Amino acid sequence: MSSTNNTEIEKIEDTSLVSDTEKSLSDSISKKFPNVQITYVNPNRIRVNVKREEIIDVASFIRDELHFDHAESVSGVDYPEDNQVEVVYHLGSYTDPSLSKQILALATRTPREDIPHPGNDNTKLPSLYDVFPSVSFHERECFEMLGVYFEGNPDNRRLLLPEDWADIPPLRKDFAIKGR
Amino acid sequence: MSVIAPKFRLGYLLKGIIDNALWILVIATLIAIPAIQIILIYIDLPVIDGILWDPFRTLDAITHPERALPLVKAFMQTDLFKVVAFPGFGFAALIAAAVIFVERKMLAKLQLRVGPFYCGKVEGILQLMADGLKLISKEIIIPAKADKPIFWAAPVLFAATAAAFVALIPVAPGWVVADIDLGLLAVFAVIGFFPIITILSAWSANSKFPFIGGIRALYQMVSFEIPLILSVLGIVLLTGTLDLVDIIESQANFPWIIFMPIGAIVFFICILAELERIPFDLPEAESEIVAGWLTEFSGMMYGLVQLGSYLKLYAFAALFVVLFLGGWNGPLIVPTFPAEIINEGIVLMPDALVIKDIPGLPLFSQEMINGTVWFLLKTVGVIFFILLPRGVFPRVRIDLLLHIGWYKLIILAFVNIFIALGLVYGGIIGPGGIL
Amino acid sequence: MSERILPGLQLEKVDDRIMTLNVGPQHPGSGHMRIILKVDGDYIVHCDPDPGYVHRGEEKMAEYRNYITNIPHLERPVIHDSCNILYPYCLGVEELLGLEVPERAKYLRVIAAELNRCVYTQYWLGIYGIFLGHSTMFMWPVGDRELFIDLLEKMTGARVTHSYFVPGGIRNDVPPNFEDVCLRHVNYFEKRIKEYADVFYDNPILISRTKDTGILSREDAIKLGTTGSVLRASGVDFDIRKKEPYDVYEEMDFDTNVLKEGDSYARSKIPWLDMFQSCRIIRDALQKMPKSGSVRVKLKPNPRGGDTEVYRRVESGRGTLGMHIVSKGKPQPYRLKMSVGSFRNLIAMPHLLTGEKLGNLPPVYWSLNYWPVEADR
Amino acid sequence: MGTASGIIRALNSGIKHIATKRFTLRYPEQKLKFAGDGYQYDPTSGVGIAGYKGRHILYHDKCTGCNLCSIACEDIAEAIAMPKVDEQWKHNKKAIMPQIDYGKCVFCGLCVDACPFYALYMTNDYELSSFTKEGLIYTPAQLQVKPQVQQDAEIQIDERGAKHG
Repeated sequence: MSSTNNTEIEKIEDTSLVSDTEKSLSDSISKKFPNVQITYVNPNRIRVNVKREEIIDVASFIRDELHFDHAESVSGVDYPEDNQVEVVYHLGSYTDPSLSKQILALATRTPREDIPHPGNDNTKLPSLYDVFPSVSFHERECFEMLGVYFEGNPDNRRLLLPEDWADIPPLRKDFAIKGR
Repeated sequence: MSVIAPKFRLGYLLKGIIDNALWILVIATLIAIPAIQIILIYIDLPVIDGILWDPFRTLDAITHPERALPLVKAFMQTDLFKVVAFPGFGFAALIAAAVIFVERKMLAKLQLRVGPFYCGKVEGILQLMADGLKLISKEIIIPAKADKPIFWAAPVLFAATAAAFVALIPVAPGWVVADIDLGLLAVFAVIGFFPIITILSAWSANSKFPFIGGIRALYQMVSFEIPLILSVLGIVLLTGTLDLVDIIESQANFPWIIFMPIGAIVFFICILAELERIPFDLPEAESEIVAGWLTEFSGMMYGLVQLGSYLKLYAFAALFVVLFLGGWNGPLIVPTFPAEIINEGIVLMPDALVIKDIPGLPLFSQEMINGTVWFLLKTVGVIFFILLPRGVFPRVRIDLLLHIGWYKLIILAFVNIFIALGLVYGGIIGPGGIL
Repeated sequence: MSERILPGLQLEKVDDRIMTLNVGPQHPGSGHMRIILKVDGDYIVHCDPDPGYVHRGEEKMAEYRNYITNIPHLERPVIHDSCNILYPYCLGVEELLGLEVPERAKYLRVIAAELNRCVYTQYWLGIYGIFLGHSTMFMWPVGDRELFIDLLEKMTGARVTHSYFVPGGIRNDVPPNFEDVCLRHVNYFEKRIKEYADVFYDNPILISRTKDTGILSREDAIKLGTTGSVLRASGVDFDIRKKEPYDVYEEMDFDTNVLKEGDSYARSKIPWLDMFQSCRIIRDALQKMPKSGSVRVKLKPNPRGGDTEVYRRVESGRGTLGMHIVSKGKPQPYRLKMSVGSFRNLIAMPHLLTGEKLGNLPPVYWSLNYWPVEADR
Repeated sequence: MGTASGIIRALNSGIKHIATKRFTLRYPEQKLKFAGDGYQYDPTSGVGIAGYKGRHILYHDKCTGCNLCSIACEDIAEAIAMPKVDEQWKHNKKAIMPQIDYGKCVFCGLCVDACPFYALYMTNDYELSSFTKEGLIYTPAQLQVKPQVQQDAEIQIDERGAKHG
C-alpha cells in the first residue's frame, strides 16, 4: 500500500478519537513483530500489513494473546499496478467484551500473474484455517474469485461460480464486464 | 379478473359446440341406437310385481311416475345401487368432495384468508370441479425406468381399496353394502392392503424420494395398525361380536366412548397416522422428501390417490362413529310422514291431465332417514376434528412417531383392554351384566 | 501441492449402504441452493452445501457504478431486508465522504431498519413454519407482515425494494400523520405475534421436534464465526446494535435476547423474540424523534472518496452485515466486499447436519437464518 | 400433562381464529390506498416527497431534454431512452424527451431525483402489464397522461382483528 502512507501519519496524529485499547493492541503487535507494518489506527479499527511468511505467526499471536477469535470476512483486493493481490482478514472477538467493538484488519499480499492459473501458479498464501476455522468458506470464495490458492485449507473446491467457469477469476481487475 | 385470451371469438365457440352436437347426433343414429336394439334382443328383461318391463313400458313410465315407482324401489334393493350410489361409492365420493371443500375453506378461515373464492361465484364452490378437470386434462408422465405395470396399477388399487373399505361401513339400519359377520376383521384386512400398495408404488417409481417416502409410510402404517386393532378389542370384548351392525345395535342406549375414552383417543390418533394427515404426514413431508411416495405421480394418477385418501378419511371417520359414537342411533328427529302420503301419495300438478297422485311414497322409511341424519352429523363432527390439526400442528419426526406408536399408544390400548375386562368381569356390562 | 485439486464436478465412489441425496436446487425444502447429503438409513453421514445458484456478482457490479447508482443494486441480495443491507453501505460511504447525517434522518433510518427487520423475520418465520409442515404458521406471518409492508410503502414508496437510504440521510420525509398509523400498526402487530406462541412456539409437537436437534455449543459457535440469532441462541451476547451502536441505537431502550441451549428451537425462537424488541425500538424512536427538520444532506453529483478504506457493520435480520469499501479517489468504489450473516452461518451447516436424522434437515437448515440469495451475493 | 394442555391450547387458538376477521385484500375489487399522489422530488431542498413509486408522469411543458434522467438510469436499469418528439418548445430546442421501458425499470425513483426542472415525477399507477414487450415501452406522449386510479382500501384495525376495507 504505497499511497496510504500519508494518510496513515495523518490519522495517527489525530489521536483524540482513538482510545487506549486500539493503541495498546497496535503497540503489542508492533513490539512482538517488528516487521509488521501498522497501516492505521482508527476508532475501533486497526489495520496491520504482514508478509505472507509471517501471517500464521501473527494470526496465532492475535488469537492467543489479543483474544480475537473469529474472522468476519476475507476480502481480496486486486492491485494490478503493484502486480499483487491483497487479502484482508477482518478479525473480531466474541469472547472478550472489551474488544467487541474492534475489528482488526490483517492484510497480506501475494504476487499476481497476468495469465492466472488458479491453484497452479505463484498466487498462493498460507491458509489461516488452523488458526481461525471460520475462514473456511471465505477462503474458498477468495480462491475462485481472485485465484488465490490457500495452502492448508482442506477444501479448495469451487463454491459460488458455476462448475464450467473457464474464464479468469472474475474479481481480478482485468476481467472486464461487457460494455463497461 | 383474468382476461379472456385475446384470440377468443364467440363464433368459434358456437361453431365448436354445434360441430360436436352434430357428430354426437350422427354417431347416435348410426351406431348407438342399432347397438341398443341388438343388445335388447339378447338380454332378459326384468319382471317386477308380475309385470315384464320391456323398453316400451320403461319409456311409458317416464311420463307416469306412479308406474315407475315399483321399478325404482326394486332398483334400490339391488346390490348395484348399494355399491354405486347410496351407502357405497357415490355417497362416499360426495362426502369426500364436500370434505375437500370444507377443509380448504375452514383452513383458509383459520389462517385469516379467503380460500377458493372465484370459481362458481358463491365462495368458490366449484373449485373442486375445476381442480378435477385440471387433473384429468394434465399429461401423465411415467418415469423412464419405472416398473410400468405396477406404477400404473398403484393409484387404481389405492382408490379401489379405499372404496372396498367404504363398502364395509353400515350407514343406516339395513343399509350396508357388504353385511358380513366378521365385519371388523374385514376392515382390518382391507386396511392391511394400504402399506403394500404404498411400498409397491414407491418401489416401482424407481426414484429416491418416493422410495424413502414409501419406506416411511410402511413403517408408519405397520406400527400404527397394532394399536389401532388393540384399541377396538375392548369393544369386541364387551359386545362379544365382530359384526359392525351388531356393535351399533349394542349402543342403542349409550355409546362406547363413555366407557372407553382411552380407547377412543388411541383410535383417533391412529386414524390420523393411518390417513397420513398432519401431524403425521411424514410420508409426504415436502420439505424433506419432496412429496414422498407421491412424487412421481402426475395428472389423474395423483387425483386417484387423492380421491382414495379422502374416501379413506370418510371411511375411518365413519368407523369411529360406528365403534365409539353409536352409529345411526339417536333420538327420532325426522317427523313421521303423514299417512296420506304413504297411502295416496303426493298430488303432483293437480291440473295436469295425466298424473294425479303417486302412492307408495316416500322411497325411504323414516327410520332409515333418521339413522342417516344422525350418522352424518356424527361423521361430520369427527371429520372436523380430523381436519383441525392441519391448521395448528407441525409435522413430527419419524423416530418420535414410531416411539408414540410402539410405546405410548400400545400401552394405552392395553390399559383400555383391562378396563374392558374389568367391566366384563365386574359384571357391569357385557353378556349378563347390569347395564 | 503434488496433488492438484480440480474445481468443479467430481465423480465419487458409490457405497452400497450410503445413498446420496441431492436436496435442491429443485426441491421444495432447499431454497436456491443444493445440499448434497449422504444418508445411511435415516442418518446424515456427510453434508456438503453447494450455494451459488443465484450468484449475481454484486461485488463486481459495484466496482463499475458510482456511490449513488449502487443503491438499487446493492439491496437486491435481500429485498425483504433492503434497508438493513443498505445501512452499512451508507454508513461506510458517509465515513468516506465525511458526511454528517441530520438528526431526524437518523431516527427515521432506525425506524425503517427495524420495520424491515420485522418484515424479513416474518417472511423467514413463514418459511420455517411451512418447512415443518405448519401451514398456518406460513399464512399468519406472511399476512401480518403486510402491516409493516404497508407502513414501509407509505414511508418509502415501494413495497419491498425501497432504495430508501442514501449516503447522507434518507430519500424523503414520511407523510403526515405517519406516526399515528405506525403506532397503531405496531401495537396490533405485537398483539398478533404474541398469538404465535399458542400454535407454534409453545406447541408440544414443535418442541419435541426441534428441541435438542442440531446443537451448536458456545465454543463451536465462536470458533465457526457464526453470527446473529445463531450466535445468540448459543449463549453469546453479541448484537452490533448494543456493542457498536450506529446512528441513534445508543439512545434506544431495548434488550438483546440470549438463549443458552443452542438447538434448533432456541435458534428459531431468537428472531421471534427480537421482533418484540423491534416494536419497542420503533415506539421509542417515534417518541424521541425530532418532529421536523432536514432529512438529507445535499450531495455533489459525482462524489469521490479519499484514498482509504472503511469497514462498517450493522445488525441485520440475519446477523452482522459488514461492508468493506476500498476507495481510490474515484467516483466508484475500488472494491466492495459484503460480509453477510447468511454466508457466515452457512459455515456451521456441515458441522450441524452431520450425524443428524434426515427429518431434522428442515429445522436445522432454516434455523440457521440463511438466505441463499444473500449468501451468494 | 404439559403436553396435553399445550395441545389443547393450540386447538383452542385454532378454533378461536375461525371467528376472526379475514385479512386478505381482494385485489381487483379492492385496491390499496397510497399516501399522496406519487413520489416527487424537490431539487431546491434536495429532499423527496413521500409517495408511491409507480409509473412516471412527464410534464412536457417543463422537460428540457437535458438527458440527466437518462444518465442517472444508465448505471441502474438502462430503461430510459431519449427519442425525438414532434413538438415545439422554446426550452427544448432538441425536442427530445424520456421514453421509459417498464420491462427494465426497477422503480427506484433515482431519475426523479436527477430531474432539476420539476418535469419527471412518479404516480400511483402500477397496473402496467401488457401482452407484448413493445406495450411496456411508454413514449413521452403516453407518459404525459395522468393516470386514473381508484384506490381506497386501507388496513382497518379493531378489536376483532384487522381487515382491508
